[in-house]
Amino acid sequence: MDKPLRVDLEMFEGPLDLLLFLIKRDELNIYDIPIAKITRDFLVYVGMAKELKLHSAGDFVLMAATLMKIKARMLLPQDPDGDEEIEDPRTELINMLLEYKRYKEAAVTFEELERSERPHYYHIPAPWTAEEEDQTAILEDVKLYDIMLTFQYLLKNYEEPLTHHVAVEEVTLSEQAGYLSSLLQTKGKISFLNLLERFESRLIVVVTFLAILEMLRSRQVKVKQSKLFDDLLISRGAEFGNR
Amino acid sequence: MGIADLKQIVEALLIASPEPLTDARFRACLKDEATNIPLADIISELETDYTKSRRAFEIKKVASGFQIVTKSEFEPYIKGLFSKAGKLRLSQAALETLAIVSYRQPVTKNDIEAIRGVSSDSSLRTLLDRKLLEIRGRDEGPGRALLYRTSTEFLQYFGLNTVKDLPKLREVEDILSEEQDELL
Amino acid sequence: MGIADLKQIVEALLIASPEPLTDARFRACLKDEATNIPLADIISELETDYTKSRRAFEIKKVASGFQIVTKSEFEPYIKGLFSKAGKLRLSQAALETLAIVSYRQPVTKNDIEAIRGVSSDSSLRTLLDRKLLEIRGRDEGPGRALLYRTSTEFLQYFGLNTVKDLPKLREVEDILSEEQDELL
Repeated sequence: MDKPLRVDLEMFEGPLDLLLFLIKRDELNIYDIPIAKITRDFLVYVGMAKELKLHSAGDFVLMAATLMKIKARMLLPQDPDGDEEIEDPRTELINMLLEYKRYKEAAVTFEELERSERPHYYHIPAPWTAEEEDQTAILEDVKLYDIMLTFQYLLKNYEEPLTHHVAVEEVTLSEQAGYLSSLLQTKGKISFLNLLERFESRLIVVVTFLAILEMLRSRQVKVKQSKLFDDLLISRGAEFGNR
Repeated sequence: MGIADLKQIVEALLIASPEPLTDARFRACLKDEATNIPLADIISELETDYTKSRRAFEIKKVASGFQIVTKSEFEPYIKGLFSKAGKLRLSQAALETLAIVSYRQPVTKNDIEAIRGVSSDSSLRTLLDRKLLEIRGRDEGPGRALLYRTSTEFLQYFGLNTVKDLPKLREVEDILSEEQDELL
Repeated sequence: MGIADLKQIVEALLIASPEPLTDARFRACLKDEATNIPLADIISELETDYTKSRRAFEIKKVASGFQIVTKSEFEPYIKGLFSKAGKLRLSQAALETLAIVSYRQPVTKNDIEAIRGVSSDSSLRTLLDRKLLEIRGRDEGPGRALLYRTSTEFLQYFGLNTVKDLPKLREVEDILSEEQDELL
């Protein structure tokens, strides 16, 4: 390390912010980032994060992995024939950095606007009480978020009596496997996300997911996913129906 | 500090205060520039100004302090601000009822009251009047109670296509349970 | 109806309205006594009055309407009305999130996190709590994720008339050429 690290990781909004800092500090060319060096410096900071109780630490670790992957790809020999232009492994990262920088700059503008608006206080009118409004507190204006919060709040207070009426749900792996089989029998394919919407409790979701894994192992089902974190498409496997 | 300056300060406080201005609060805002003039005296000076310049508002003394209100003669116009076409303004009771119907529909009055723990007739009426709810069919159960659900207007207001587009409880929890991210 | 009367009505509406008074809302309040005089003209008459009579407040054009705000010089006193030394400022994370939503709206949480490269639950929650953002519908894509957009309160908070008033986002090319200049 060429420069003392007297900077706290908590200063950074995330891994991209840290990378922008390192680039600026070392006056690096953003189009030609020395990936080995920046990965090394980055890792030092992430090492510090382990001691810090930083709740975005996971995002820093993920970026560290990305940097190491890019570094490895840069070491691969180029196509010897040279008939196909190989994309610089850093391109995606550069684009991310530049895009983030645009909004980081915009955030500064917002901060300035906030500061200039600070001394002004809006007039807050006394609550309007029209004759037909007998109700107590009139909410200024209702957003969907208020509806969510209210329902969540009501549900929290209501949970106690509810458990008295409803017996504890007992759901077993084989029940859920049977349920999946019957669905696949009629439908052929099931979307995992749609499937989840049928279940009210986390427990059932977890058990169902385990059932899918189990059926996948015994090749009763196949699962396809187009990209990471995308919906799972469940269909019949080679051993479907043979238990 | 002269009364002219104090008048301006009191006016600013009246305009910005979310609740009626009390003598104690007024003094707390003044800090170093303390004065012996009672708030009521400054208020009465301001009132004279407002009458002279034919302002549309006046200062009202309520139990807890002073606040600026519009003169009653303008009420017919002000009503228009709060008419149905405007923003959604609901009481806490109506909001609770609306929240239950949104997430549990179709639902009977009994179901709603079981969750809220209080009678919900008047909030149901308000919500029906404002066309946020509608009655659709009857319960299959023995009482054949009326079933309530949200209206198309409700969906439009929140920019939703169908009831299914409401934030799911799972999503609600995601948003509400930040901070609990695991630490490294 | 003369402009003197209209001035009074507009003033009453400004004082009573919990949100910026728009031309449309003003006309809805007038009902039978329609007028052709634009709201902006009446407002500017009122502004002259307020300046002349040294009122502690002024009229601000914000969120496509008009609203009464206190003059900035009274901030030191008004601060005392609120427990936490004046208004709470937004964190850097919240400002970044807000910047992304305002330029990209409607936008999903994933879109925001993809740009910031960091989980944004907690800033989203802050912004929803402060009503600067609102949830509006769902994405058409496979995940049907919730969509976020800025609210009227957002415009008020930053003193903007419309989202179009936002300064243009800098182009990537501009950022790049600046970077190159710095290296030389």
